[in-house]
Amino acid sequence: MKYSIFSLARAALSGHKTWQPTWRDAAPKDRYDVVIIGGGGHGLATAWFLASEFGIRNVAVVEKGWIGSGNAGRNTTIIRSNYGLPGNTGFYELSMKLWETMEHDLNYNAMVSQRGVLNLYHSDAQRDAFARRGNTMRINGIDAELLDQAALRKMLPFLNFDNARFPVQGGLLQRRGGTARHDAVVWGYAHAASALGVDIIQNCEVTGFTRDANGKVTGVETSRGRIGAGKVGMAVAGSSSRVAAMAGLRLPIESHVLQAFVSEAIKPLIPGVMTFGAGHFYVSQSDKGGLVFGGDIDGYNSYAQRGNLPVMEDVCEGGMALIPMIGRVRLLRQWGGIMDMSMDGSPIIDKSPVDGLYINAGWCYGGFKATPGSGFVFAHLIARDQSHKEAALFRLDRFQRGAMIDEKGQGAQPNLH
Amino acid sequence: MRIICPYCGERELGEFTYLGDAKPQRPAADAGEDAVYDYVYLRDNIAGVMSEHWYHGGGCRAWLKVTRNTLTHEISAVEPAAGVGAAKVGA
Amino acid sequence: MVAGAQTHRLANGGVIDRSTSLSFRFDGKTLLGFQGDTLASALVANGVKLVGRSFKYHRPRGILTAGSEEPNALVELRTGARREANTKATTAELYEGLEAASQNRWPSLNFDVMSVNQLFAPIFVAGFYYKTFMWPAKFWETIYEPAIRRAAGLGRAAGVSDPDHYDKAWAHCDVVIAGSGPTGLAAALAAGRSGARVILCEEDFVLGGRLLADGGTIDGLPAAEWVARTVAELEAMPDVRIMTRTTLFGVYDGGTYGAIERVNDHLPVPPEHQVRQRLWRIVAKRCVVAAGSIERPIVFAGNDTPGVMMASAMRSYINRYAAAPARRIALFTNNEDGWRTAETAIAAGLQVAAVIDARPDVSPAHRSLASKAGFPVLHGSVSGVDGGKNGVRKISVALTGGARAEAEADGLAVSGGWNPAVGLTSYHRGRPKWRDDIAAFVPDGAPPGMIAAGAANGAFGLGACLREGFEAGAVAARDAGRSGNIGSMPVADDEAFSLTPLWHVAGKGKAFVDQQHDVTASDVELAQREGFESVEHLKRYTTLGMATDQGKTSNVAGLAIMAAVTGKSIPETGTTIYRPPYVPVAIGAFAGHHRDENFHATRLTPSHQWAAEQGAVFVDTGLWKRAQWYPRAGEKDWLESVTREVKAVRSGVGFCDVSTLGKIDVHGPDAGAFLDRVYINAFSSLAVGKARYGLMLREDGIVYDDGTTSRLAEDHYFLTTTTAKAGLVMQHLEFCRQVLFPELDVQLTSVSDQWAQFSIAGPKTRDLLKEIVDPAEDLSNEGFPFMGAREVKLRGGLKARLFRISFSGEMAFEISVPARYGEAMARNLMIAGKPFGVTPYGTEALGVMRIEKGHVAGPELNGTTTAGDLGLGKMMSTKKDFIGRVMAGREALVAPDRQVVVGIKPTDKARRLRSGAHIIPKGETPGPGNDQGYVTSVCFSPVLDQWIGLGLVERGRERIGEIVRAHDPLRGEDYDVELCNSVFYDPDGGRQRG
Amino acid sequence: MADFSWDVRSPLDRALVAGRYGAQGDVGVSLTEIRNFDLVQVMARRGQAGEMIAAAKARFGVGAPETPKAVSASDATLIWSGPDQFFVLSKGGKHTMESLTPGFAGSASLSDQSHARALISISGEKARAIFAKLSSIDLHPDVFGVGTAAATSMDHTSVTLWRGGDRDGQAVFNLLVFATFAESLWHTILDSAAEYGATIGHSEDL
Repeated sequence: MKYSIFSLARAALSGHKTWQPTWRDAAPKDRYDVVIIGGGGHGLATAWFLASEFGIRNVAVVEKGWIGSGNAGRNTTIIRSNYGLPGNTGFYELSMKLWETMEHDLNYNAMVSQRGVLNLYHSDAQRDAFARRGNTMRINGIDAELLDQAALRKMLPFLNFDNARFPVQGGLLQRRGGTARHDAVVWGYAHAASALGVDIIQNCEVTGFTRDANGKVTGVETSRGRIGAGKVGMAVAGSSSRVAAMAGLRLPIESHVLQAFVSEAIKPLIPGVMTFGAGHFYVSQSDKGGLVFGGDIDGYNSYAQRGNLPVMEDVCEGGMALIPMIGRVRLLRQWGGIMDMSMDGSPIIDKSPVDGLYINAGWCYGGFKATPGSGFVFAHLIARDQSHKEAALFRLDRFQRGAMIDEKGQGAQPNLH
Repeated sequence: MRIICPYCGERELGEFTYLGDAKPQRPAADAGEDAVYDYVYLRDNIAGVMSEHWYHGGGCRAWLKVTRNTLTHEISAVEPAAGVGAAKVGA
Repeated sequence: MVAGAQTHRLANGGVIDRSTSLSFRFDGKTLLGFQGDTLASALVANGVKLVGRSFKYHRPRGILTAGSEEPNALVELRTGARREANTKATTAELYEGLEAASQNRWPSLNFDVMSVNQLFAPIFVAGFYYKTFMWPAKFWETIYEPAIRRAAGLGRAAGVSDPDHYDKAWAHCDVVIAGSGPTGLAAALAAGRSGARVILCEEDFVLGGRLLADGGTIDGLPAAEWVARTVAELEAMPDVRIMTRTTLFGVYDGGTYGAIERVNDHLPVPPEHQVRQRLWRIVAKRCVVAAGSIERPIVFAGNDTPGVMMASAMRSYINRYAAAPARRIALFTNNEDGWRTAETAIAAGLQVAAVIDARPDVSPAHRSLASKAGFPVLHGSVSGVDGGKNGVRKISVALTGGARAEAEADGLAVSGGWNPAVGLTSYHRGRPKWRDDIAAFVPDGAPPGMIAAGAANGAFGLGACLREGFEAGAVAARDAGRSGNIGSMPVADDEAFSLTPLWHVAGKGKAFVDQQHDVTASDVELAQREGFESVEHLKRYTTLGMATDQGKTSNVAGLAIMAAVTGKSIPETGTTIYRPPYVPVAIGAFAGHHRDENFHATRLTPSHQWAAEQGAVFVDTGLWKRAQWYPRAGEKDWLESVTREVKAVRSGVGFCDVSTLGKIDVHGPDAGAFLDRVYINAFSSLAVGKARYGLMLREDGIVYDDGTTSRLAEDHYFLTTTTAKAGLVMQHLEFCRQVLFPELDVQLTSVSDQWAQFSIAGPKTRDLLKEIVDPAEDLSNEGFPFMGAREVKLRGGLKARLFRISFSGEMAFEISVPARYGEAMARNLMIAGKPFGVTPYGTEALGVMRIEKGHVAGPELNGTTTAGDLGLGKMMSTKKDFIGRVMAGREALVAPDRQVVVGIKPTDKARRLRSGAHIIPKGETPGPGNDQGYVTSVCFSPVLDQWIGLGLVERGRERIGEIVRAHDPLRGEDYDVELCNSVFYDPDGGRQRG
Repeated sequence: MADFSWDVRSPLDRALVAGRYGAQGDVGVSLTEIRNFDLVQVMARRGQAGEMIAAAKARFGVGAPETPKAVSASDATLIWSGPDQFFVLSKGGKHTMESLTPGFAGSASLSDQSHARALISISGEKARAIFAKLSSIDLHPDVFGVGTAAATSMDHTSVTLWRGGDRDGQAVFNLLVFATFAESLWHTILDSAAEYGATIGHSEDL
């Protein structure tokens, strides 16, 4: 049933008894043209693009738990394309454009809200770095504005301008940035992919790969049996190294915990997304009213999916330093997701050295905003066996060649990216 | 998290800095580019017990080898890096 | 209502101080309560039923509970800058002058326009917004979303800076105990007696937990007396600490527990020098969770009507606060425990309208109670509630067997059984396990060192709680290594506990599962219909359990209903992941002292005070405050000041405090060999008494840091780092020393704070130095050549270190004196330099001169550049191994088209160059294909009388003289610039050698 | 020729205001800055830990601390500062770089830290309550007895803390903090002490 206010009204007459499942809960078939491992946003988007753009509909998405149970369901919902380096800039803008049409493409309201993303600066050096980045954006056709303190005082009078250890001096604003309802993105892709015939198989954990005599991947072993595949794509943030290891691969990736927090719901207080430039804190306010915020990763390898107290304190210190009016707002809930941190802070979308296995990994904490773009270019790679031009630099061998895409300039130290 | 520094005793996480997997060894000068690439970039990224380098920079400044489970954060052993005890070599 | 009437205050009883009457305001109305009341109990005592409006439908809501699990009675507490949204009236202590307002309503609680939402309820079902608001696309941000946002949210935050202070503290103990009910007190007794260091945390302001409401007999004493005796015994133990108003909210690795102490929330304003709240990090070897259990509602139509209240909460209001939630009470229970409310009501002289019991049988004792008190026992379920914002009027009952009955009552007590408070035990992703006998989840997979006991562990009888608590306390203390005599265990009888699970009474009308988020039983059914069967999907689709109460009263009912519609069992359906904190905690408390100017520490240079007296403008550089420039009267802007400073240096002499550089003593016989491995260039060959510029790479071949290192003795080097990387380089060098090269005999010590270091620069530097350095010291070019470094004596005998190094390109020295002489040094440099017009200069002038000289700094050492990019590739030794050597040779890092450092100047000399402008070939349209680099550093060069800069430009060094575009769309600028040699000033270096 | 005076200035010169601070009434804590001390870091060379300890014994009559302890000699305190290294804290030029170097030649590397630190002594009934806000380590008397030392952090800044001899029946905690952080940390200490009431002073005596 097409979703609209009219279908809602019609369903209301019958007490909403007429709604069908948002997606079909499929059982595995013997074989698919493509099996995508990972029922998160990236995996489901990949399946949808394979079906809708590349005409490959005999596709399964296998998910070890419930769809969206990984980072798609535990992030801070920010979308933006304010990157500064070749490789990233074009890709994230491709993704941003797909966000802008997603809801109509999927017939699902993912609450894409372009309320702006503002990166604050507190020193001349930071301003210069933002100027460089903002100009890169503009040269790539992406909106960016450099605001000074006077403009910010008008726009966000509640920031700590005058009593701060590191006073806000200005910011880089991308008005088209914003937030989207993370779970709805997952459900929307599942809804639309399922409608095109994609099998979404939950509670189906991949335990190994089947390979032919030449070593080519021919399918996956799962907790629900063997599933044959022409090609296998993995989009398993938080488990990339573990799944790759099943194919004998070691990746330039470490897994780290990133925490996120939400406050109690309050009436509208903070207009868009903003990031503190002198500490680890970024924040937006959800439609429901909670302040959704986060900061730095916990800093050590972890698969524990829970955060530590010092980082929670660090984030709140940043919050109070920037926006001292949130002192009495209460932190309601804390959670942790596992970030697959790559060695240069940028993702890997490439064929793996194992024939038939395609890798989509290393998104660090930037995976959510990439969801539609990642799905599109990964589907392109799988369908055409060739990188999409906007993902051409996300190659696995770039570390061997010395062609890193290191926005932060931290080198092979993932916990610093 | 709290780490029992072999010199200082049990201390709070905030006194330590993390580096990462302690297993990779810096290749010899003539090992070649592939060996160094492997050392610098590739990780086992273990889900389970892992040996790691931590620096007690907020304390005695010793580099430590910490054996820690990345699934539970349980720490089972902490020992000093080789050079910390160098003053006692032969002693 | 007459102020102070307290129409619903009982004549006797209660743990309240009737001699201290407190006046407070709710929605502008002045009311009275007593010391010992919560806001909720005072509202109950005043007969207030309507307290708030619900999240989505704006339905009238009252008070459901008497604790921190409250979903409905949320208020804006206090006013002005101290206004706090969503405060639970059930935990807010009453104080004189308290002001509270209901929230999420307009214009008033009684008449809320937004309650029109109830008319749209047929459409506003779970997830409705995912299916609509998509057309037209641009309406989302402009129309739909703003409307939704305005309607959503609950209370209003203050909107201005929080005026109160917070701090954070650490505590250490053997055993920390969460909860001071019978279980917690018994645990504290056993642990304390065995000699353990104990911290007992109680979120309430009175100790005793459920004993405060339910009483009982322990060791033959009335509960209150036993509590008093026990507390006295605990208080006499020096290592037992009792913390009231303190909630243990989280458990973290290594036995660290988070707790929030509401130090002064019970006062109108914190007393002077005191904090509002304190965040505790409690390090404990063991933890006993004695957090009790939470009574759960039964979902039935109209269950959100003000006046419907948890049965145990009614007992709390009646027994603890002597406040009657209703005068004629009906009770709906599915278990034995609920009956206590009927007993309590009768004992308090209130009427019982009826008891509706879902179980097939009722005990003979209760049957006789009913007949004695003259109320009916109705076997069945509540199917509806008549009433509204003014409270309950009538209860409809569906009797077992199909008949219907009614009961007139102004209050309905509900007991659906008890859920152990499994939060703390589940925060390390342990999943609680289901127990059929009590139809509840109990802790399982608790974090290491944590034991749940008593009601928190599913033991609901008083005797059992004491037993489990005492045992847990003893075990915890023993595990922590304490073995003193624990004495005798407190004893009480166990009450029988029987329950027939009942989650949802099907019927007409909205039946709420999550009252705060307005999630109904039919929303749960709809979620299932649409495939959101996983409990996590259910939670996310309906928002069940995501409100400020974190589903404490709703989660289990929600998943039980889901289990029923899917045909699975409750344990198969499972729970969602439990997330800390156990109660919401103010963000300010997590920040503590670290806000405003105290956000981060501040580092001051040794001459800071002197510079401040000179009127210096300071700039934040990392944690440092550095003098940026020294304005003089009449100068119109910073540029004029900086230009003057630069000119003064270039023509005379100036000095600058450069103490912020990292400084490291490198000692030992292998110090030279060590430096050879960490720098790309050789240091073992450096002569004693000489300095050399060194460049360090990361292991990935990218430049890490640079600085000048001097050899002061055969086995002693003095290494300097950039200001930004000082700590990191020390850490890196220690790693090299301790981990990579343990065979080397080398010792490292940071001496950054030991030395005050000044750069003295300009053609008259030597003249100045001669004034201050002992005349016996030879400062001539021969006696102290360029890159010389040695100790010298100053006039008066003080020893200093002198380095002939130059960042400015002028004849220059850096001089170091022990830091406590730093301020005297600055003053003395002013005195010594007076005849030569000495000028103190700041970081801006320093930066101008380094750009004029083409020296790279932070903007060029940006973590992606190679030695070759910086024009320093030739420094890389080919004769030795060093950190980063191999990776630096990768193809893309030595590619000919890399962006490399080059000088840049606008062709129009009047044009201002700005950092961050991009370099585009002339005549081309800017695009990703021709974005060839950017301007990294700029300054106005007084020497060249124009703006100049450095940039990273593709093949830059091959393109000297080429005119390109500086493209700066952010600032609306686009102009021609010339690529030029990066050394703008004195390219052959004659001045610094002179 | 100009006249130069080489007055020393403590890093707490500006921040320290002698007298009462915070809550009036009982004095919860005394904060005393000790000025103008000599502090030398001694680090054993490779394989020379034993020699270094022997050299310390020869010089001070007590062995260098091998665990986190502070050891009192007649005119100096030896404070553990890390594995195989310690500080020599003294007054009046008795143990300076110059005078210590010959005794440790070959066994240890010496580095002058006299000006790199500020020294603050904290005592009084509420001293532990204040440290609870500053320090993550356990200062319970059973755990942190007289002579115990710790290399630790306060406010994300490295410090050396040790417990000296009791004064008036109260524990005395000595704190070496980095000079350039001293003023900032001092304010943090004052904030922590305000609710208990402090008396503030400085002294030239260890």
